[in-house]
Amino acid sequence: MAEYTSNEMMTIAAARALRNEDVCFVGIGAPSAASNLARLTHAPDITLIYESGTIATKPTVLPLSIGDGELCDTALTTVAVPEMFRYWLQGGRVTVGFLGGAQIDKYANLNTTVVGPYDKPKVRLPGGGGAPEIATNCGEIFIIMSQGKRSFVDKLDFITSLGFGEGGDHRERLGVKTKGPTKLVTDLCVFEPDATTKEMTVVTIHPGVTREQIDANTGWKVRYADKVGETPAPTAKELEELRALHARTAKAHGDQA
Amino acid sequence: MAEYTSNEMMTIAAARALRNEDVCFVGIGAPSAASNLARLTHAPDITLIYESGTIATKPTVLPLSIGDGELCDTALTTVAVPEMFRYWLQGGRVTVGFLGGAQIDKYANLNTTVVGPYDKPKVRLPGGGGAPEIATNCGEIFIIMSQGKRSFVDKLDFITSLGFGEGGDHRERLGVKTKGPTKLVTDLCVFEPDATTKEMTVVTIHPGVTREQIDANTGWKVRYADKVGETPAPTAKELEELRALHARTAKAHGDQA
Amino acid sequence: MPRFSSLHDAIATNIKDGDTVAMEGFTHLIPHAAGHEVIRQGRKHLTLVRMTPDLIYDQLIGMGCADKIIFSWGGNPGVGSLHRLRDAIEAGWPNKLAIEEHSHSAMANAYEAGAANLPFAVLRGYIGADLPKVNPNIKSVTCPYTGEKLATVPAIRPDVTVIHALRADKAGNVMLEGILGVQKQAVLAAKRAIVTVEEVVDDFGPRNLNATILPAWTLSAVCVVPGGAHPSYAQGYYKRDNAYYKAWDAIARDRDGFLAWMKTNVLESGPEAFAPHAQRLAAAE
Amino acid sequence: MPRFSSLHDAIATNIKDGDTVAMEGFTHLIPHAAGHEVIRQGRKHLTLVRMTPDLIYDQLIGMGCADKIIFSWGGNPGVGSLHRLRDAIEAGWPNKLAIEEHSHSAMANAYEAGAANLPFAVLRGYIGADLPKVNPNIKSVTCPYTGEKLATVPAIRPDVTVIHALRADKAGNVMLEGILGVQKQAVLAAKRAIVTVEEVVDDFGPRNLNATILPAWTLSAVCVVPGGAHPSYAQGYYKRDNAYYKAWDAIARDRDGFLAWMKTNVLESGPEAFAPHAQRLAAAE
Repeated sequence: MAEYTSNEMMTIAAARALRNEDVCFVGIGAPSAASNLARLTHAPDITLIYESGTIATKPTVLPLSIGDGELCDTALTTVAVPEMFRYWLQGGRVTVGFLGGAQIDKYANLNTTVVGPYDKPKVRLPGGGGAPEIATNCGEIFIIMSQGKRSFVDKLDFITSLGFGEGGDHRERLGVKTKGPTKLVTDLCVFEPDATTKEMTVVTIHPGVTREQIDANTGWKVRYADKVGETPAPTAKELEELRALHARTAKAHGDQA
Repeated sequence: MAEYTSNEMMTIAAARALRNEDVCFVGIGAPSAASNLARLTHAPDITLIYESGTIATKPTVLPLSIGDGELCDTALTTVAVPEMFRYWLQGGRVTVGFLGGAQIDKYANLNTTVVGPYDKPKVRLPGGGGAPEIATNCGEIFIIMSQGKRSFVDKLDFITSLGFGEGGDHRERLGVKTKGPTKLVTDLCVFEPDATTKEMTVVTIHPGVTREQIDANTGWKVRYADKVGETPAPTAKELEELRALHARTAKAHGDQA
Repeated sequence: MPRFSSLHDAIATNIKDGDTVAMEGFTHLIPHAAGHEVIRQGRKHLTLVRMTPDLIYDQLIGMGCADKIIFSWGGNPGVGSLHRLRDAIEAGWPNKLAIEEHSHSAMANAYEAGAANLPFAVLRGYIGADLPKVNPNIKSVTCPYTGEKLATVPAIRPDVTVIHALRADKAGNVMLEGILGVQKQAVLAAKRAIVTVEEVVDDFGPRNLNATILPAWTLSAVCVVPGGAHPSYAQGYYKRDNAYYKAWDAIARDRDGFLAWMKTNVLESGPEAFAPHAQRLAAAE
Repeated sequence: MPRFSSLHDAIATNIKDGDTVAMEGFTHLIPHAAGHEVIRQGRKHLTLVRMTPDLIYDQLIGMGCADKIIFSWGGNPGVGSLHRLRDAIEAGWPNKLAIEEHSHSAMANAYEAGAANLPFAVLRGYIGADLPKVNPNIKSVTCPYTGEKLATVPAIRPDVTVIHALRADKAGNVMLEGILGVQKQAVLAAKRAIVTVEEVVDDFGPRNLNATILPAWTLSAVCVVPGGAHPSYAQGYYKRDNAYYKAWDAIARDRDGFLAWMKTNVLESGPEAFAPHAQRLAAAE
């Protein structure tokens, strides 16, 4: 089997979660790589939407920003940003929202706003952008994040976007009808929410990773499913497509330097 | 001087009220003829907007409907109907709304909804369409209507769109900041609102028309300005342009029969 | 993904008795062929939603398909009354017709709110007008910032929206151009959507980057019906049949004359009857 | 009607100290040249509104032009932080910066409400999120029909909106294409509007019937500034300068380095410096 990095494993595992018939609202960075990898492998007809308004876009290279010209050039059509948020996201037309974040807790609430107090931040992060409404208006949410004690924390300084709140039926009590985060893919493993408590629970571990590693990189006591499997290793085809995508991207961005 | 009909006099007098710099929201029928005549004579740069979404349209022939292809073909651009009503009309971008109506009262309130009770109408008219919001969101309103006792009535069965309500400062009391009907042009004369009472007041009478004729064709006791002038008769140029417009229109509509 | 079907099957599958149905098209692109198919299939008790009922709803109402109409301007544009609509409201023929009446601005906003998955729309509207006295669905909210009172209307969320568009590509994406009306909003506000088109093209080719396109996955059925908007029109294909609109006045004025016309031209006809009209109008240009 | 002017005069005439200014452009068509001109003219105490502050506001904030920022995502897209924005918020350099923070959806809706002359916007938003706890301008209304509680935000009504567009015709009408962002809404929501364009054409020629066009009479000034969006981009003219965005991270990280860069590249420069960037990027394709 080919060598691969933990980051490649993460992107590939995340890509696999997407289905050919999904309409996916794509966040920039890792979600964008995973979504386009899905499109280039098992989900050629997937509809990718970026918040810049591009619908059914098929970029040849990964965009650096959420609104590179490549996204518009290869889209079925491009709508204004208010329409994107009103008719398409809030309109309930998106089956999967694909998010990353700076910090996450065990109920998959995300923080991309501040570390420290809001009024006197230790680190001012970029903020929510589309995430607060992506989190509640998409059919379900996939999250992709590298694990570490500073990012997988017991308590968030700020809830930028809702996961399962305090767990259990908290989303329902807030009047939210969508599923929330059904999958959290990291560089170590894959989490899914427990059916009742909604705590994010490890369901598969990437090849060669140990529970000790996962525990050491998580700021809460990690819950494991009764039957934890092994994440299938990347196939040659997956690795090939992902690396080619990154190579094309580096070349395109480098060309402009 | 050339012969002309009272209907031609009405259209020409109404056209003259429009200025080259106006943005005019055009109703179908007589308002459309008057607005396009203005464009073809003294106001070549006037912006004509139809509620079908066409902005800065320059039709060669008069449309039969509010959305003939001719309007779109000759427009600067065409927007969707919700945008037309939200950004352009409600957005306060229109200086003049040009309306007709089935019935009018002395405060220039209009009825195009029902004759008789609403729930058991004697005559069911088409309804308000754009008029209720045109009446309050345009900078000012021009009205064009043929006079007659059945259309110029003492009391409306139904107020479809607001003129000056009960007169005086009624518009202000309703929170409306626009001017309302500043001109009512008929086949007999031109009315403008009294500065204080807002009752529509005859300011000029068309050539050859008598006060007796006006009184006989109005369902309320007509008020005349202290100094009533004579409406200037149509010029040869005005008549020529209007007749050519009607001839082109008849030919275009006839061609399709 | 491309859900191409016959017009017969699209209507049979997607429109049921008692449904709330919006057939939209603002003068341009009115889905007349689809309206005829609904009449032929004998749908009953529909709530018909449309800003400008036009001939299409005059026919549906006259044939007894509707229990209620939600509308904002019910005339034959530039000609006069819709006689079947008036007869239903004034005399209850062929059945009593409930009405919910709005202004254009309110209806356009209500479709827009429906597309945005909001339960209501806010507008600066109806001030000093009598409609709020007779339509209990016109209410108000107070702005939480300025204290202003603004009118509200409920969002329109049809069971089915039916529109006519210019063309579809082979994947079933649908393009609109010209006078767009409220069609996009009406489709996105609905549970199900049927689109008739003039033609199917291999792909849309070079086009405006912001072309108005409804992706295939927003649609329940796409049906190829050339001329399907007639006597309305399809920009770039054929013009509005203004003479037909004028002729309708006499046809619809009389109940028996109307029924006879409908028997010949609708009940005993089919969607294929529309193409010759379009060809004639296109040739006349 | 065509209000063509130099960028210098457009900014001098239309933007005053203390104004609320929206410079919009969603990744595409960001009006960087206009931002530089505001800095050169030394405007102070501005309230800057923008969904994605980007380098343009990092520069304005770092040069002390702003008292407050209203925004929804303040980063260097795909690169990292906006260091000048962070320094102002975290350390009050060069002055204390008040913030009003929203989500993208809320900001987009707020511009939309502004364009529609409504005092507030309604959205299904902010549920379970902490922003409403720290932003008192996020409130709610109850739907008069369903009883649902929905989030509200005040409409954005800038004193001035500044955008960059592809081209104007000789009459001063302005066309946009590609990623449209919130520019049309931001212009229509504002009291005054300045547009920089890549070029002026005799007329727009054959075009989509629904092309996004701002009529001349909606604009206060139109200025021809080729390359005026750089390092953002103009679809069909030049690409986004992603390398420049990456390089900005190092330039902005250090206060003195930032000031030195601004002196050379902004204070001692002018709008004509933008065209060569665009030419280089266009040639690289």
